[in-house]
Amino acid sequence: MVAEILSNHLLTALIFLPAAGAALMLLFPAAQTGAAKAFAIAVSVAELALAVSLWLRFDPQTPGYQFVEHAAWVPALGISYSLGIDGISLVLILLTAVLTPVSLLFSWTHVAKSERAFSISFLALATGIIGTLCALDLALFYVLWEVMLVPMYFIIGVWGGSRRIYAAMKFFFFTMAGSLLMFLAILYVAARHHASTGEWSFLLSDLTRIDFPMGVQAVLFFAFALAFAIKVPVFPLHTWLPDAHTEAPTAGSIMLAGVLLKLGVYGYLRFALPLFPEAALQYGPWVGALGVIGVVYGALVAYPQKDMKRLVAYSSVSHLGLVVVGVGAFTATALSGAVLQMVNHGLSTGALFLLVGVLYERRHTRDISAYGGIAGIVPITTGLFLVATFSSIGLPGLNGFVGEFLILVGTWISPHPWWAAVAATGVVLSAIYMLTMVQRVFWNPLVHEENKTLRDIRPSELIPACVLVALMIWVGVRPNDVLDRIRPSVDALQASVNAKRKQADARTLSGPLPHAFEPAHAFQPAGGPR
Amino acid sequence: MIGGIPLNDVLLASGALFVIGLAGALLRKNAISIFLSIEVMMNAANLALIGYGSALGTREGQIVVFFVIAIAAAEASVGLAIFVSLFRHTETIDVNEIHLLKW
Amino acid sequence: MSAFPADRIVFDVAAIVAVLFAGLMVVHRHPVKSVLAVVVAFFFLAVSYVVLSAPFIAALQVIVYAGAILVLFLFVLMLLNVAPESGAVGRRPIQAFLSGAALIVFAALLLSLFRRSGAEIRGAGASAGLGEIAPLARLLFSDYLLPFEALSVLLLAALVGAFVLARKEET
Amino acid sequence: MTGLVRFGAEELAAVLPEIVLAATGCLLILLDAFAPRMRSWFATLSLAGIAGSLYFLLRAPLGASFGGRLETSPLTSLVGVFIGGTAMIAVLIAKPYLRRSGEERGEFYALLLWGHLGVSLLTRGLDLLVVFVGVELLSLAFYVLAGFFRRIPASSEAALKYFLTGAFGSAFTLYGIVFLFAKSGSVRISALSQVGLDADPLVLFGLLLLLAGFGFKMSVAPFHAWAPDVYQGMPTPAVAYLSVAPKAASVLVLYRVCGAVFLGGMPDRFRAAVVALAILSMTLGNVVALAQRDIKRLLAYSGIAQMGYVLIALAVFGRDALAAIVVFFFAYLAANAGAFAAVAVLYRDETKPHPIGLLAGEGRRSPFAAGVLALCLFSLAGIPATAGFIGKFFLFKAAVDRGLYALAIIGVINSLVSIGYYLKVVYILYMRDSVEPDAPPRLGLAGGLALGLCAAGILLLGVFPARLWDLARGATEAFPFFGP
Amino acid sequence: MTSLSPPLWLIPALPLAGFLLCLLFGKRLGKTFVSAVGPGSVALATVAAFLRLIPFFGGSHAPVVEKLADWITAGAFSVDISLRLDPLSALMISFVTFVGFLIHLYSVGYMSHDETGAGYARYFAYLNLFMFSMLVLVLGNNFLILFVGWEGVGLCSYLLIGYYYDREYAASAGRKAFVVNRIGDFGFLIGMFFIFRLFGSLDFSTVFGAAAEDPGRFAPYLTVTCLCLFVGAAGKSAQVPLYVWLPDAMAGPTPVSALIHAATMVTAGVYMVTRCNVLFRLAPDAMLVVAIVGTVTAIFAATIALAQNDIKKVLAYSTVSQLGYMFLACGVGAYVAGMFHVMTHAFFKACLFLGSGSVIHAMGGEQDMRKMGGLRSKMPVTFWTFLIATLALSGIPPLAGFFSKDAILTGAFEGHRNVIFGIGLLTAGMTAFYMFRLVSLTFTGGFRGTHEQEHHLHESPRTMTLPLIVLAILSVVGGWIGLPPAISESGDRFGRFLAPIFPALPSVHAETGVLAHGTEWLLMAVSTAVAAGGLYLAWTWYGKQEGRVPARVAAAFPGTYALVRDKFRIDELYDLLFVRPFHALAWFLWKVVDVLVIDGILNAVAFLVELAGDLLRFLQTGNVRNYALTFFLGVVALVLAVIGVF
Repeated sequence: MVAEILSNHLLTALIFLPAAGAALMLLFPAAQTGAAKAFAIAVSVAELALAVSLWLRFDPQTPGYQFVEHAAWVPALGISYSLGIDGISLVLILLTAVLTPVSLLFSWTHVAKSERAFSISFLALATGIIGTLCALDLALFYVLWEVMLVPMYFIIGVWGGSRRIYAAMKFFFFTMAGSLLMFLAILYVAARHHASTGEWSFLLSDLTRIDFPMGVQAVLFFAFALAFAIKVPVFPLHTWLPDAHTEAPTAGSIMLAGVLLKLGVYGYLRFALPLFPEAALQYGPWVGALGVIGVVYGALVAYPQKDMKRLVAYSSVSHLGLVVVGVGAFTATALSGAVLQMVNHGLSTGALFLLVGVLYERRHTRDISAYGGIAGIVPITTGLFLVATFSSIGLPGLNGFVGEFLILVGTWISPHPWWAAVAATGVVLSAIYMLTMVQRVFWNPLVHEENKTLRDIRPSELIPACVLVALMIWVGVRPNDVLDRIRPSVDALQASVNAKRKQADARTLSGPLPHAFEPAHAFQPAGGPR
Repeated sequence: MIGGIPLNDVLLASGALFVIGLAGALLRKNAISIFLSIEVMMNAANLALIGYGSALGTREGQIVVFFVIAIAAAEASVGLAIFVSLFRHTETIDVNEIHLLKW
Repeated sequence: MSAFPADRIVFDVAAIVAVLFAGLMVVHRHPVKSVLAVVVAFFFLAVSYVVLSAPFIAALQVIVYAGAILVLFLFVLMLLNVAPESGAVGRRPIQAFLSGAALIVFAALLLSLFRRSGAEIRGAGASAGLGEIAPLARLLFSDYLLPFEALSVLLLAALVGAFVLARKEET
Repeated sequence: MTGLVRFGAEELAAVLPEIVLAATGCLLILLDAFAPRMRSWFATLSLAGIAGSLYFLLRAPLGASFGGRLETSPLTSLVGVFIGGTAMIAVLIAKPYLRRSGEERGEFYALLLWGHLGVSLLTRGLDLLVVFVGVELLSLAFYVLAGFFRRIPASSEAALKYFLTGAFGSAFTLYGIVFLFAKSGSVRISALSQVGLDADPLVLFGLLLLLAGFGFKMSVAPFHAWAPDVYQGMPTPAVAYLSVAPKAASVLVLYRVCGAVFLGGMPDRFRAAVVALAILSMTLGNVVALAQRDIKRLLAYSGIAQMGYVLIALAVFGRDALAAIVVFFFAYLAANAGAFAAVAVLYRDETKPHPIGLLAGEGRRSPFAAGVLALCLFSLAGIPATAGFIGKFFLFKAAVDRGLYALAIIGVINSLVSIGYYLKVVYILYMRDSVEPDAPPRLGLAGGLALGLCAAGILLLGVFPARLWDLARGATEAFPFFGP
Repeated sequence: MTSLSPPLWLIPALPLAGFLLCLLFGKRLGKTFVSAVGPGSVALATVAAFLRLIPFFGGSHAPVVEKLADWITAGAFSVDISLRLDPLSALMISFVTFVGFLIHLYSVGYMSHDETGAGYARYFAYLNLFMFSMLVLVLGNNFLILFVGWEGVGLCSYLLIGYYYDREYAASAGRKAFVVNRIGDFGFLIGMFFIFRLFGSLDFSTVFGAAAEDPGRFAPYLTVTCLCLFVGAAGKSAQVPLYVWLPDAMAGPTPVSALIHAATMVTAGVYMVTRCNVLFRLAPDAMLVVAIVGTVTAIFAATIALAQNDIKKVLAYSTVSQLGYMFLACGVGAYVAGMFHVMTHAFFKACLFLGSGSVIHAMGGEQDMRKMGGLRSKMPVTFWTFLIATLALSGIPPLAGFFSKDAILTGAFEGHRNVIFGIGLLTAGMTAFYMFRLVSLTFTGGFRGTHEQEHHLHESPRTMTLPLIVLAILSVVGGWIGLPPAISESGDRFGRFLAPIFPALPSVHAETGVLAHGTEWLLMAVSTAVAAGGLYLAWTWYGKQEGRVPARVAAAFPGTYALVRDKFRIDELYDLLFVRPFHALAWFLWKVVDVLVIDGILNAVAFLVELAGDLLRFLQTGNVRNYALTFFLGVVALVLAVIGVF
């Protein structure tokens, strides 16, 4: 039975294991918080185990969807419960599965009230996220996409900081605002499919077959892109992020920055691109341009921040801007880089939030000026923080560099090389703001008395941090372990889109740079020799 | 023509009554008068029903009127009871004075 | 027959009086007097019913309406000895203005509607037999049995309701 | 057609549900008068009555009886189940509520049942007279229920306002019926299906008056004004019923009449009017709800807004839309009735108003009720995986399918606004610290049952909507009237 | 490959292991452990390196590539982890490992005063990590691996400059170093992008091979490519305008300055340019730029050095100046000379820094030369080694510096870059001058410091003096492997050794004719004379007359003097031009764009909706007549809308 599920319904198991755990925890007596927390962590670890087995059983060679499941949900409307993953979803799923136990473990000592509900929210969140990553039916996708909001809303609003309610509401509103338009767009697409074929269906594979006139496509693309852009978030729709990150509890910030933001990009890749390729082609440059703006803008705004989490939050804006640039460039290299960079950002920013959390739990302030010179007091925290910092500013040997470099070089060989040129300034800017923070927090003379007695990192904090650092090094040294799994999906994506693009080649491959710049084999749309 | 009576006359009368009742309902202040005006409106309807019924040569008009009158009676009893029970609290049935529930 | 038959005279007079008294009800400040005005109005409506060959309804009108209902009104008025209204319109100018305007528009609409309707319906001459009671009764207890029974429930509900609301407060 | 109708076995079978209701009502009155000690059983008895009437409704032979005045069809059965469910929930809410406020009397249940009878006539009547009597029965019963707590001024005032506006509204309804009668020469709805009527100003006028009258019952702006005040003053269980069942019945009636008249589909100007009402209702309801301090008023305005969504489906005017309405109302039942049930549980003192602030911290103090309330609010807000989302989903799908894009967009913008106040309540529940000193009353079986049922309904319908949709869609296939 | 010649990866791997050991266990296992592991690992690396090099030196100098693994493969882009041993990298690792080892050794003594084991372990961990990165840098077989090392050494320099993290200026200096380097790296990145877009690969042999094969195809775009690369080089090797970080970098411990900021890391730029000589040679304009920047840097830094009083600052600016010299060499096409100077400079500049370190050690941390003097007697070893190194730097034959510097000047002269040659010559004189000023002020005359300082003066321990001696010896003999043809036709073993990395380029017409010996002799004589002149002047002014003349000069031109003493106030200028505007922009974007505009608009919308609600709710007057009216109005409106007026 179980074996059968694990073999044929692995994704279902993956999605509903946390939900089941959460449901079970409702039965726990509210008093026994310890048991509840332990149980939650156990569940999340089991989830991680499942995810790892998924990773191992995933076949990097096949480009299509794997572990596909299909069941009718609302047959009358062709809404189906259909799941499947490709490399892109795979890596994000694994990331989620890693970050969930990390968050829970970190929160072991750091949740003041109603720990049980806290753990439940996180498991529910995991279900939502992973479900979103597996859904191949637009209706199902939308449902899960929205479901995620609720636990996150509670996580921010109940366990957050002083302005938590404002932040929670802002978070909910922004995301809702985007997705509601997308909701209508989905309905429209389905209705179109119904009109043309007489069949109701919300399956991605069916809906991609429709050809929309350019005008319609533009509108629909806008509706989708808006929803995803808000989630990413792309400038100028980013202002919910700093508040949400700052006010959310540490674990919440980890999940938020680690995974939720990625879903914007993921949605763009998985749905917006295949559904509306021409529009994506026509407005892709705008997307990329916004990404570029995001890179510089986020970095600049991050610099003067006084609040550590806020600074990291703006750095996220910058990093995800870079990811968006990669998506906009749409060369195989840049796309792979973008996907990889999502993982990297999840790890490094997650670690940063975690370590900021470590300090916050001791001093109950995130104000940079409240620290300084504590490197000697909390050496381990400092060391880990340094690693995370350098991963985040893209030091070779750590994960950040690989993604960053791939995106930039991939963009450089795209029609828009100058994006890369501008975006590369992020290399300098990130160093400026991150190292300034590091200096003002860890270096410099130790002025505040209360910092002299800071307790260094606890095991329950150290373990998750070390896990993240280990992953950073792993991805930094052996990025191909990840890239190999991404590659076929990226190629397939490109192929599918390029196939639908009218005279795509002419447009993708002639750039502003002189022709002689084009290296012979970068001409291949799927990119590069195997 | 109903007998010798042009339908128009009937309808005009009905319309006049309805509008008058409406005016009363909108302009009077004490609940009873308002309700009274509403009764007038219903009678306007009755008149029109009778008129149409006769004009179309069907009894349904009268039947409906029969029901309306009965309902009106029922409404009256309940309504007046409501006024009374409210009066116990407010000592008035001037609707301008009755705005505990608002906004 | 002549252009101006007797029953038309009767109807018009009755209708006009009814309308006049109804208007009196609206303008009259003193509730009791306005009830009385309505009594008169309803009585004359009954008269017009008669000429519209609906004697049964006429009877109901007098007995139930002019009789029972309005008397009930009077009772309640006495019970609560409601004071005459003072300056009904004056203190609510907006209400008054909007009402007035809307009323005029509405009246105009009704007028125009009735004109065409009155013109287009050519009554079937067989209005004579409509007055008899027996067929009415038969209809009530056959075709209209369902609403009739529903009506009984409604009356029961009204009865209980009135009782619930009006009974003395006990424990 | 005037062939005299005999009251035969099939008539009996058809009307048995109503008879059961009426009889149960009478029984309750008698018991209350002569066996007051049995009062604690009244709720159970009423439930039995409703259940019985449902049973007979589902057993009743399909087709029109009483000379085509009473319909028994899959649709009426489905709607019957819906309103029956509403009534049961209301009774369940009423039980502890009345007990607490020392008003546990037979009359309450009796009137509830009779009002329910009226609604059932609304849903089944194929004859404007029956419909009118049904409306009046409903109204009378609820006038009284509004004023049921005579000790409480607010209650009496609610009664007064409901009564005056209600009577006013039914005068218009009646006048509308007159015009329809004038053209068709009969009060049967089917008689309206004559060529040419859909263009006739007189008929349109009548229809509009009906639209106003039933719009009033649905509390659609601008005929909504009574709702907030009445909901606030009325005993909560009654509100739970009034705010759900009659609205559905009214839409159904409107659908019937419009369906009968508009053989060639809804004329554009009429549709435009309905659309205007929808937009006005959504916008006004949502925007004003943002400013509400009293939970019952807030729910009233939310209801106004929700009826705006329903009107979207009326504007779409088709079988899918009708089915969508049915599904929507099942969702609405679970969410709205559930919300009122939670309100009835969470507020201690009926004599006082129900400020939202009082809910602060309940999330931790009475987790179950608060949880259900939150769930209901999310459902009303249309968050996926709840019934509310499903309801909206079908509505908007119908609109988009019909090409009413602007309306749909306004709709979603509105539901974005609505999130503002729904979430406000949620965060007060969970993210504020408690202000009320004494703990909430213990949750009884009945209350718990009501809450549990609603929550279960929300989640079940939210996750497995297929069955209900198929039922609704199938039922509408048999819908008597429709153009081509 | 015999067991005696280890695989290339072992050479960087050993310091890496040392790094991990020190980092993880150093604190717990204490100083002795660290002192063993830190220098030990480097010593082993050195051994490994030489085991590998000796056969290489002997045998054919054919490049060896050892691929370890694929690293990144994505789309069109693919690069692997592979190391390369060819004359250039061989040269580099030879002196990097060796000098590195000496400095590790020196550090054992120098850092001994560090009371906490933690700091000590940290120091050696970083130092080992640096060795690792540096070796990866020079061994890398493609631009990306090179870049890995490139960034790695940047990181280590950041960490080591900020070693005294609780001193704000040290922390800031570290940050400054990293950021400025990053600006260079930005250029480097773009350069790599160009290269990838041009050649579709980042692999050295592929790129250079393709370029050498078909220069015509790529030439037009190589200028910009090379300029971008050079920006990187300028950042790393502290060239104008990016040199500003190096002087501040002296905030780190002195051995660090010796190793990173004199001997090895800062020369990475030169190494990279030389590595890319094929591309540069195909882009003459770029080379001209390199030459000019180098020259300007050389003279500019030398000028500043004239007026510094901090012993390490003088050396720092001297380093900048010498680096300029090396780029000058590259710019005029004398890559061999450039590399030659890189090596010799590594010897004597390391020696100088270590010497100064020994001085500072003795002076208890004092770095101001005006408070020193007469140390010659107190610390003879330091003095003599220092003197030798100074002479070497000044280019006095037959010491190492003479040959390398002379080779550079010759190259400039051969390339008909006369202006550059002239400036180079002048710089040589100035170098001699400020170096001897340094020596005079520090070691001759009477002691000018406080009493307890004088009491505390002592020669440094063996671990410190030993490296000094070794380096001094190297500063003497180091130059003899690259004798100019004039002295011995076959003397330029160095040049011949490096020759393979300068493939002939068809398109580039080699018009650098060989000079007649006479001219060469002349050049040597001139440069020697200039150096000697500088020496003499400094000696007389500062050694004999205790600096009265310069004082008068300074008094005569106070403005100019202040300007020079304040390093031409370049930092202040940058602060004005870049730092402040950056702050302002950031604040503007945050406070105005983010908070005011974006959030402002959104909150405004939200507020307006709420406000509408707050106003509209008052329509609900509570007066039932109004309700009736609204109902009625609604009806009228409906009717008018649908039926209209007729």
